[in-house]
Amino acid sequence: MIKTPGRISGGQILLGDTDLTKLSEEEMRQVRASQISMVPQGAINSLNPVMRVRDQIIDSMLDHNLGLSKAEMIERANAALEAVELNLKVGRMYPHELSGGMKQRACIAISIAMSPQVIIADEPTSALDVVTQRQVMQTIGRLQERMGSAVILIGHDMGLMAQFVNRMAVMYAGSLAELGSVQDIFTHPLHPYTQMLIESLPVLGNRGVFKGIPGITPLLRDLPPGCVFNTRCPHVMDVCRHKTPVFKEYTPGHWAACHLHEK
Amino acid sequence: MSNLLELKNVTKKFKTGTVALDNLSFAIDANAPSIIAVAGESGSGKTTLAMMALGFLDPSEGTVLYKGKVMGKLSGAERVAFRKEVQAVFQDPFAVYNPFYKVDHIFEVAVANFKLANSRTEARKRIEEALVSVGLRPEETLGRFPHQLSGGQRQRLVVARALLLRPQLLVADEPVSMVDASLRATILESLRKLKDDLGVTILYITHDLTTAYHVCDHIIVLYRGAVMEAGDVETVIANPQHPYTQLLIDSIPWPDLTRKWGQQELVAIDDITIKATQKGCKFAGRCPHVMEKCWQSPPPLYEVAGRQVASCYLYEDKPVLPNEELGSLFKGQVKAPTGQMAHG
Amino acid sequence: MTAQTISSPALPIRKNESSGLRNSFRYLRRNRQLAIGLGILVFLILFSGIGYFYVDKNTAYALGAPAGKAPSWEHPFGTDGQGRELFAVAVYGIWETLRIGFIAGLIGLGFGSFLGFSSAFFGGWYDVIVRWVVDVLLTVPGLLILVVIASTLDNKSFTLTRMAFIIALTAWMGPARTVRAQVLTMRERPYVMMARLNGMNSWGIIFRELVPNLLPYLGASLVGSVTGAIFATVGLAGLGLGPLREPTIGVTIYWAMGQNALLRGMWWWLMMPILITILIFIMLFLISAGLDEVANPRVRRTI
Amino acid sequence: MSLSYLLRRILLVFLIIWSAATLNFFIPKLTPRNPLREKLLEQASRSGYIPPGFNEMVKSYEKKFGLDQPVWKQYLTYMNDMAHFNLGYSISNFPKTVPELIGQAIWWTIGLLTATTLISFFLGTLLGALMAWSRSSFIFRQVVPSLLVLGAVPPFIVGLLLIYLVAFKWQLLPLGGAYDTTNLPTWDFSFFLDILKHSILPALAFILTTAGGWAIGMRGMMVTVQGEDYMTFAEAKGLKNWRLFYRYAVRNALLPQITGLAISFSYIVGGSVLVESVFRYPGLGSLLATAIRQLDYFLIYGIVFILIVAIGIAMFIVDLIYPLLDPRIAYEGK
Repeated sequence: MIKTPGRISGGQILLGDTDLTKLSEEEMRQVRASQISMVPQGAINSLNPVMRVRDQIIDSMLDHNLGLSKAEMIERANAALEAVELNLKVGRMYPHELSGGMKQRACIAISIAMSPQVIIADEPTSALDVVTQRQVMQTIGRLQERMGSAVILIGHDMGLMAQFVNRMAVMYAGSLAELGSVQDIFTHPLHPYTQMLIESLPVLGNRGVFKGIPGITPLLRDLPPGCVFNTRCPHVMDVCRHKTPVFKEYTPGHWAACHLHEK
Repeated sequence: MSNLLELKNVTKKFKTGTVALDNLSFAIDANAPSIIAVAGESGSGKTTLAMMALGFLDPSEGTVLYKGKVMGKLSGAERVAFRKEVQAVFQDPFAVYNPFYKVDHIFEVAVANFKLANSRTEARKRIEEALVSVGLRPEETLGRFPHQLSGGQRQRLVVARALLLRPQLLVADEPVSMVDASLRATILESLRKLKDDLGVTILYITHDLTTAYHVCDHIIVLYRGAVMEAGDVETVIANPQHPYTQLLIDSIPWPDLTRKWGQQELVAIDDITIKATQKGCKFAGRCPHVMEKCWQSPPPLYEVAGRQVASCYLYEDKPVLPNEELGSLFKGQVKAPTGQMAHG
Repeated sequence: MTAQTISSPALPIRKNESSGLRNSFRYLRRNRQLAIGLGILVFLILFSGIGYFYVDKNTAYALGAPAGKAPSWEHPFGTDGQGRELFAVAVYGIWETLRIGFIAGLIGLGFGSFLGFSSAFFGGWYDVIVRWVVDVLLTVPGLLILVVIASTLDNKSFTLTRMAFIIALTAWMGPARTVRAQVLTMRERPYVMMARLNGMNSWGIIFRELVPNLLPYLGASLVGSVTGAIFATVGLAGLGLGPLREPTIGVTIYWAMGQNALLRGMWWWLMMPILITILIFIMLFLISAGLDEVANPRVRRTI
Repeated sequence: MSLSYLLRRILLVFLIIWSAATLNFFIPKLTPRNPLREKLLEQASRSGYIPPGFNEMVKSYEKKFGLDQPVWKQYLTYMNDMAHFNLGYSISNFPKTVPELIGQAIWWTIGLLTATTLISFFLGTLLGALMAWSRSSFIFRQVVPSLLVLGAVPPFIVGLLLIYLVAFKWQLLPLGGAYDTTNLPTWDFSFFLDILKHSILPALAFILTTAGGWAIGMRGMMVTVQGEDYMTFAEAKGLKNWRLFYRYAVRNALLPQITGLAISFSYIVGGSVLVESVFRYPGLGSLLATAIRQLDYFLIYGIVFILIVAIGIAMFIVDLIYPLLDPRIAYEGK
């Protein structure tokens, strides 16, 4: 869903064997929610204020030739509500009657109603309190196991990543910096950006130590040549300023793009 | 006993019926500068507390005292003194600037109204000094409009303004929650310098226990307008006694693979059922240890350890600290944070 | 190690914040509606302003010129059935129409924004009463109130200036409502809290913090009340109320209709006031749409 | 629907009607003389004869506005009359009463206004929605918007222009009136067609000028709504275009339009008075214009009063419908 004037200028997005960039708008629409679904960021405003929650689950099924009867769809919507631990009563309510955590769970119910293969959760809990955040994330985690789907969690909160994900990718200024299992990333970070990111996190113990990353993120339309992180990197070398590092696998499953490790 | 600011049995009800603060008492002694965290989730009343300390809200019941005098009955000169001595840093570092003026406006008005300088050059000099000590270059920031500066710069300007005014109490309402993570350290460091160098007591209002843990000396944990637990920040965070604080700390997503979420099972909250008029302990509905008496009347503050109190009947055998003496916890020698804030 | 050493590079800033005038021109190039609207306004003012010195006012009254002449070199807009030089009527009519509009609009805006400011800022019972009065009066068509007032008054003692004051009676509710709503949202802004922390009092906050930010809204409100006032003058005259002897646009329409201009083949008699009215209202519309864009950049592109 | 909402609305209607009546009572009193009595006598002397029962009429007015009574008593009597729609006699059409005359004219006005307001509202709203919808065709996004300028012009001016072009120059439609006066009104289909033909131009004048306002309002709301999170999420749900447009965007953008409808009655009625008088359409507007020309005061006050009452009632109806469309209002105060 790239809005104009943005467009995908190259590359492929593969879901199984299908290249999503080659699909027509109508085919892509069929893919959305049934195969790839989204858990939105601002759950507070992500539900249509003038529709009941259950109708908002059903209408997306209506538009995806599922061949279900009305009753079966209601059945499925109720199942989705149960899956996110919401009372079935909530299905007949309007969004303004729900609390923040309930709205987020309602959104999750919408996204999982058609058992998609991939669930993209874009900072799904950034507006929620920690306890509610934990409940919501644990709900997503349980559903993921039950349906066997993949969850892509997008976020800036490394704590949430450490608690929730199996594999993670670190991005900086539009490029991949590092990719690996969460153990790899937290115990042996390869990229200096990842290292600094982890060091800047407040942990329990070591009270009062609190580091930042000096400098500011470059503007995406004005990226530095070479490695995009070279303006802030403490280990910057000459090569970093003119040559873009290759994204390579260093140990099995652990990738990074950094000249430091290129021998 | 000279309390700069004191809240006595303060209750705040809003027209909508929500009770933002329920019979809260505590005092801030300006002679023992410290950073006190007021921590809580949304709806805990922490922002109401901040607004009340700043004199922007009146309590529905109870009194707020400034230097021993009731807030509403200050004389003109006392009012001016209060305005100067109790200052704030807000959450949104953009909205505090009037878009019509350059950022200098917030300094100039303060200088003019509180007569901080005798001449324009002296004023300019003092403003520039304040900017430099929060790590800003005056020539890069003054004379600009707020939208021409980054969020970090804007927030540091607000801190610089506090520095210029040398208040006795600074209310910092979520000062870093809208600032880029990489700049948080700088701002928190400036706050700590305010306390250490100028002796400013800081009320650090936050929902984020991790930053509270790193910058504060003391902490008050609020839940739906009532104190759940309070004490030295180190003790409370490392060894929480109240079930609510335990739940909160257990739910923090620590970036630590060895410390996984959810040691404690969650009691599902059906948010609709919690009523504002509930008697007894506010947390009873979600508490895994809830007892019959928890529903009857709110528990007093039990001294569960040295410099740590919890409002919970689980500690009934411990001595009770009278509500209004909550402020006494925050006086005297404080164990300073061990580490140092640093920049990578 | 310490905070002093870091200072993030400043964001790029356009050099040479040039004079306000040049900035305004640059802005007008982007805001075309405002530019065209203001252009028409300047044209109308110049037209009647210059005409004021060169056109004999007497020819704008009945029997001041030969009756029923079609437009020609000698009578650019023709003359009407009662011997008015329509070019002179246009010159004085535009002037009077704009004058009435601005007098009534300014009075309405002044009184309305005073009410809006005070009720939003001080609240309480005062606010409740102001809000109800405004709500009720906004529901009652201003034109009907004016009809009742104007029909009670004696036509002979009616001057155009008095008409402007009467119209101002119905021009303040709109500004009162918009200003109140704006002040209510602005009052809660953190920069107002900041001003209070800086020791500013309520009036200081109103005039130094709020009013400057309200200027675009006040501008748009003024255009709104001027539009309403001009609508009211033209409408009242069209119904035959007010000083019917004066050469105004509305009065000309009244006579053209009453004297069956069309059936008598004098189409120019009716067309002149109609086209001028359309021009005036389009001008006001463009200015208001342009100002709207200044006030709410979010809802850009009004035309 | 919450009771307090309903009560507030009812109170508003009563305040509107009460202020309309009070206005009619006090404005004539603002002049130091007793203009009513003077005008009555002037009317009588102008027509040269005193119609039978005229003295009785004068007396009834003297009773109503009797100067011997204290003002508050006069006011109470007057209010009592108004509450019973006892609006007095028309001076120029004596012995017809004001309610009789209004009764003949009001149906023309209601018919014309209801039809045109509804058409204009739906047409304008639809156009505005299409103009703002990012997937609309070129025509809606580029061409139609330039027609909005028409909304700036007062309806009666456009009416005059239409009269000149369509009725006078091209002679396509009648110049004015509600039906062909050469035919006696008989209630059959051709008469109905005749009425329709006569109402096209006044309706058009009205629709052309008011639809633009609805379109501008709707477009603004649609732009706002399309930026909302729920639109992005709805798109991610893979909904069909028409469902996104209708159930999500339009449905939410429509709510402020409905509020606008309630507020706009004042403008609609104010505008219609002039349109009717331009087209000599036999509704309340033309009646008012005639009354003004003949200085028929009680008729003027009566018409103004009835129009304001009608506006209050129409607003109330819209306010009653509104909570059905917006669940957030319906549950307020529950």
